[in-house]
Amino acid sequence: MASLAATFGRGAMTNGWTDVANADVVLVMGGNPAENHPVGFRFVMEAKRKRKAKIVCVDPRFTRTAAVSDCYVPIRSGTDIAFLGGIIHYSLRKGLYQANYVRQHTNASFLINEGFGFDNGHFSGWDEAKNSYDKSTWQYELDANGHAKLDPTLEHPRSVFQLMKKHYSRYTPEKVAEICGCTAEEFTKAAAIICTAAAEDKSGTVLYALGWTQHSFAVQLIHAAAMVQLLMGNIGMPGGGVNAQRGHANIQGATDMGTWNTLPGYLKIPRANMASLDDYLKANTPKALRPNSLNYWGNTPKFMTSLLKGYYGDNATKENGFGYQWIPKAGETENYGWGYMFERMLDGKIDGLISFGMNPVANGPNTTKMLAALSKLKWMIVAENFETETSAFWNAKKLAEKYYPATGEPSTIATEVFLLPASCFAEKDGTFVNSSRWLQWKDAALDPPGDAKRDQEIIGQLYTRVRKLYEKEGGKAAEPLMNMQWNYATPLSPSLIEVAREVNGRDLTTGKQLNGFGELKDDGTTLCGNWIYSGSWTEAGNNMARRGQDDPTGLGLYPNYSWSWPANRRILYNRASSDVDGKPWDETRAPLRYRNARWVGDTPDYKADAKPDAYGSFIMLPEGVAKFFAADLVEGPFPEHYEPVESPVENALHSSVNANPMAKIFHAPMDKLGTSKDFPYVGITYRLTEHFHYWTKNTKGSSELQTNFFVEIPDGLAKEKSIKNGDPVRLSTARGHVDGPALVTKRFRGLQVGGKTVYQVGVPIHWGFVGRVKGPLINNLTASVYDPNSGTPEYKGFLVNLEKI
Amino acid sequence: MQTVAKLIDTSLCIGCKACEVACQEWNDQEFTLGTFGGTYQTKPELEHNFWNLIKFNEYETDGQLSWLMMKYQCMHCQDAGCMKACPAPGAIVRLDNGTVDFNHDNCIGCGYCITGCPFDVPRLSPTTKKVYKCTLCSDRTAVGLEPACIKTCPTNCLTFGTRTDLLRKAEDRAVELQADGSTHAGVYNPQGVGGTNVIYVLKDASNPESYGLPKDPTIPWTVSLWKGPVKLLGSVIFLGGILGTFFHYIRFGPKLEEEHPDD
Amino acid sequence: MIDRFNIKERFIHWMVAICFIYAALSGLAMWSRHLFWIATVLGGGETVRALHPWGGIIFALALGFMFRNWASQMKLDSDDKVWLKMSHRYAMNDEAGVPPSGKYNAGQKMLFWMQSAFTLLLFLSGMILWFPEIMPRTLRLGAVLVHPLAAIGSIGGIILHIYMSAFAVPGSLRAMTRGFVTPGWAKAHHRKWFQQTTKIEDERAR
Amino acid sequence: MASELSRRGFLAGSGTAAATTFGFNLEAATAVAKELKIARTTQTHSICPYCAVGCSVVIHTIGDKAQNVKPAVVHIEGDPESPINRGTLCSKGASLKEFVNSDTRLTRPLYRAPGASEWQAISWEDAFTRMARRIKDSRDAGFEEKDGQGRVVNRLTNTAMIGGCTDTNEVNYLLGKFRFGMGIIGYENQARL
Repeated sequence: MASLAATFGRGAMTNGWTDVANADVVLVMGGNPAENHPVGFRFVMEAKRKRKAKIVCVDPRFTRTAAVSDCYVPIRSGTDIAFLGGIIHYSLRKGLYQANYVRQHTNASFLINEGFGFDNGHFSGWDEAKNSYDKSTWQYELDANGHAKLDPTLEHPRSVFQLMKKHYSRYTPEKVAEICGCTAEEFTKAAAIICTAAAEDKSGTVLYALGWTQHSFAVQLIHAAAMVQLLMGNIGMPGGGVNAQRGHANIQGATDMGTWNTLPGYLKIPRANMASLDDYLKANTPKALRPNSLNYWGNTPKFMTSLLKGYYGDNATKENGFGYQWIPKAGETENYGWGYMFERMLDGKIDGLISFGMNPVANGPNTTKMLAALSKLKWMIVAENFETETSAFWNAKKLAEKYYPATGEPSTIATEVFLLPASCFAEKDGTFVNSSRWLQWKDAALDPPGDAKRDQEIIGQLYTRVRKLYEKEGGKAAEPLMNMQWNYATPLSPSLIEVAREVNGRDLTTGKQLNGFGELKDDGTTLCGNWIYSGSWTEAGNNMARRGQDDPTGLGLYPNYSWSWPANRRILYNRASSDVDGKPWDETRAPLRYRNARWVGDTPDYKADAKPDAYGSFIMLPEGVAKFFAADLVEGPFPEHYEPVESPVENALHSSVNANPMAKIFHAPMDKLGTSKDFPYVGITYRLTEHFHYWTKNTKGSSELQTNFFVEIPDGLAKEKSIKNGDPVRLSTARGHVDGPALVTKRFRGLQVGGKTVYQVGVPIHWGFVGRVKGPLINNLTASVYDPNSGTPEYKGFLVNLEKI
Repeated sequence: MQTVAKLIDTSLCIGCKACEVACQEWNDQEFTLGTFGGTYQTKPELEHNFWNLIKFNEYETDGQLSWLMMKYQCMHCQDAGCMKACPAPGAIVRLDNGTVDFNHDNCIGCGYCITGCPFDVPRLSPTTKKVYKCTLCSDRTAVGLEPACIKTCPTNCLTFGTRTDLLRKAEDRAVELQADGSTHAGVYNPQGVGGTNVIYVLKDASNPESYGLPKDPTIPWTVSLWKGPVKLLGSVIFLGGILGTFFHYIRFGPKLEEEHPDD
Repeated sequence: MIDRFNIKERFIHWMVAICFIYAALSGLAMWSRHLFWIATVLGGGETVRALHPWGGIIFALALGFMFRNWASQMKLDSDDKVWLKMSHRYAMNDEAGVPPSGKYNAGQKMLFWMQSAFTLLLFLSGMILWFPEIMPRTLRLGAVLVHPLAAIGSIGGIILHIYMSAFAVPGSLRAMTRGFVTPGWAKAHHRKWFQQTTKIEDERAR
Repeated sequence: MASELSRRGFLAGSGTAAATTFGFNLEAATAVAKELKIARTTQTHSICPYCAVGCSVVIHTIGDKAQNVKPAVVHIEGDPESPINRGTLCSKGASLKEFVNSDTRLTRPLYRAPGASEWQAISWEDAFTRMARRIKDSRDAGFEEKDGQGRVVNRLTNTAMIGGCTDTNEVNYLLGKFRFGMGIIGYENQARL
């Protein structure tokens, strides 16, 4: 999501499930929606059925999605940037891009500072000693007002457009074939279909998921897709966009509410150098880079102040910086992300872990490391529906010794564990935010079973009790704890309705619910728990529970069904669906029309009454336009093909810089990396349609559909190794191994890469050492190697060996 | 009441197995654990407590790999082999809407329907000793709900409606697929069983076997013979035997000892 | 009085007869919906379905014993062949020229062989039909024809058998119930056997 | 629905296929009167907790909450009013009932003492008391009001929090308040993975 935020301004699916039905071309890559989002995939099938949309599926495996696609191209895991770079090259060389869109709605015309370049694997500014980039050459050339200079003709050699053309000139179809392992013909066939969306009245969508995010260059990869979509003029268009298919019911909402480095609404976590609220706002409120940039993040002071009022209520005053000092601050360069968290845990720097429904032993990379890290904890609190591998980590020796020979006996593990029975979805009310950013309210159908409690009660009890201890005994730094507003009617179990109203925000002078974030103020007179959700629960009531069936645009936007952030906008960047004069690119498919000096249709991603040419169309970016060139990303402003950290071949573009130079690789004793000598095959992990993550191994239905773990093997490799369907095999990496029956298939093809056949072997996730059905945890295999921007581990494309056992 | 039907457009099946589970859930089937069969298919074949199976076939023609997925269940034949074979009155019934349904109060568990079915659908339960198969969710259709499998199908691969409508829709879809390049696309509504209330659209109708469907299914001729001429023959022989001997007695009477004078 | 059937023969015969009647009735119940009322009389469809194969098995086993006991006596001799040619005369109680029979006349012998053959077919096809889930489909498809055809033949034969023994030839039934016949009966219907037995008895008497 | 219900009683066999030997049809009209299992349920709208498509589901519960009756889920199926799923569900969603009703659900707090090799049952009261104590002890021991350079940071780095991806926004908001009240920075969810 870091990538989409950098490119377009918001880190979320641009369009939405229902909108996919408007597509003419569907590129499915880095995802397998037919299996993992079958109901979302219905809109792909609708596009295919009703619009004759062409589906292109690019995947290492011939998946169920591939089975219904019009064009399937197999590629080696982790070569997606090469493929997409090839599409960029193909489109530019053949002139198959939407020229007006590119000129009007992107930074293609922006000029970049002198000295920017790319040479043999590194962008300019590389400091080998520090292993980092000096980004000064990556910046826009600015005029006296601090605005970026442009060349609307796109001819200037330092224009983004020309730099892009140059950068991707190396990505010829032959090069793509050499890197990816497909044939040049397969590539060009796919490229030709994808580029049909360059026509102004055609749109194409990109659907991706963890097949893209789980790489050491994931953010760059998604940026590459965004570039393709900008070239095709597909952003802001119905049936267009770059659509992240998120994998958990409220992963979007949980992220909207903040992770280690963000506060609710994607406000950044304060850093230690930002001593006061003013310092913080100065550092985090961007300045417009063009005179016509709406630069909506310029409103950061309103968002932040209102959030602080939500947190600290009456304790937040203008005088005390609205309680800013109580918010914890990270060091300027510190990272508390997943990989770092477990590294610090392993180092014994963490006493306690509180987990609400998360299972790091199963889903963190290198299970052996996860187990070792958890056993360094003094205490752990786990709230769950079922016993998980994490809550039972201390028993791994007994439950799965063959996979974890080094793990200790329970008697040697001093961690105190509280396993709390929590409620499941049916027993809770509240909101889930789906991938389309729709906030959907649900009601509780029944009470939790036995003594299980609702999560809000567990949190309420813990918070209140810790506070009571401080009241009674005193203790360190009681202020942040005591000043946090917890004044709910029932503080031991806050009503989620009350919380939802607080999240929407209210005017503190009138006491009325806010209608939207446009009403937020930076003087402490408004309160709002998450500015992007403002408008979800207004004086009109709970908009998230709306069930209106009308669809006035006919584009599947359903404006009165539930509520979508931001401002009930269904298609992000929808202003870009028309040209600079407000004429829709496609009259039959306009989400927005400028009529009688107002924009009508979807909620405009623009000032509602502004003239078409008043502002740039990407209001969340200081540029006011979308970015081909994104200097925010750490490894370069343009995506470049790097091999996975564990790769069977040399980088065919620059063998001296094989992998992403900025990839974060951890080096704890169990963090070993393998070479292709010992581990000659490429391993990938994936979900199956029959199961959901590590949960459904507890349910009867899914366990029946797919009871057994298996190792999916190309028939060519199986023949070489004389492995037959069902034979027990072992898949191993430098970190660990998994055992299971072989599933020999034609759907995995040996790929010709650099003159040799590279075989890929796949394992489904879903199993573990507790549950109704059991099997190995596939993260025994994976490495502590992370994307430097997003901090996501490289679960796709690692080196494995395969043996018959 | 019009005959209702189920249309399965295999070109839209993504093998998600939602229909399998929806069937299990609605019919309160016990869930069992499977053994590894070396494919993505849930079970090798239908079971007495598993009435809806997606068959997965990896099929290669001219180096082009297809992964064919197809839902398999009772076809609700217009001329149903199971009904023909069934000896127990009221055990297999045809509802007003054309559904072939089993009434387990009347089923005696003889298993003749298994033999009568050209699609190998009915299955005998080892515990209840009765035969089970898809009911087209007769309890749901009776109150205006779609069958569970159809309601849950995400991709519109499955649709429900009157047989007349769906046949037309199927023909249209086949024409559409032909236009899109699947020259052998067609409708599977085998006439050997009088047509089926489960209608398929196949991308290659010339080769239904590649999906796991019989090419020209009919009620087996032995079953037809058994339930037709053989029955007639039997009736003639039994009635003839009884009447014949009776009239023989009347005409000729018993063989008396005295009719055989001593030598 | 002349002994015709000893107790063992009578026992086996009635085992065969009872099982046959049960199997036939229960079979008829499952053969036609018009006869399903028989199932109701016999305890319901499921009972009939469950017991029919067992009835059939006991019938077949008993018939096996019967076959072992009687097969040697059932060979057709030259008189029998003539008898068969003249059987229409026998049927019309006009037995002039019909050769005398031994213990069994040719009709009885034919019945014996026919019933044995039908029983074998019924047994084999029945076993196939009993396990529809296990047996290969092609076998089952054959069995659904063989079983009813054999049953039709068999029941047809038995109708004749019952008529002959209970109605057409008075005194026969007693042979199978009490075991003996009158000399007159024996002489009238099985003269060769009568002559043999009287000769043996004469010899014994001497 | 009432009229349709009554009509069910008259559904009958047409019997066209039964041209029997005797030339008439004995495939008698047979009533099929299977009770619709969701005929008397309470319906609640909810959202599937699995992937992020956001399918709406209808949860059918039975039981009127009389003093000895706890409502139980008898069926879950797709909500036709949702423009996203229009009543459809995938295989996981279609078996949600099995998730809610699973006999392996946790129903009471469990505690694992340091070094122990078994779980032991513990009361909520006991669990809350002990957990609050652990949290406070760790906080008192590890809270940094200032960093090495003397800058106010007010943070707690020896305690970490994870999760929330299947919790509602509101619970996540409360977790955020909890987190910042404690001063916790290390806070991650599934989006990272």
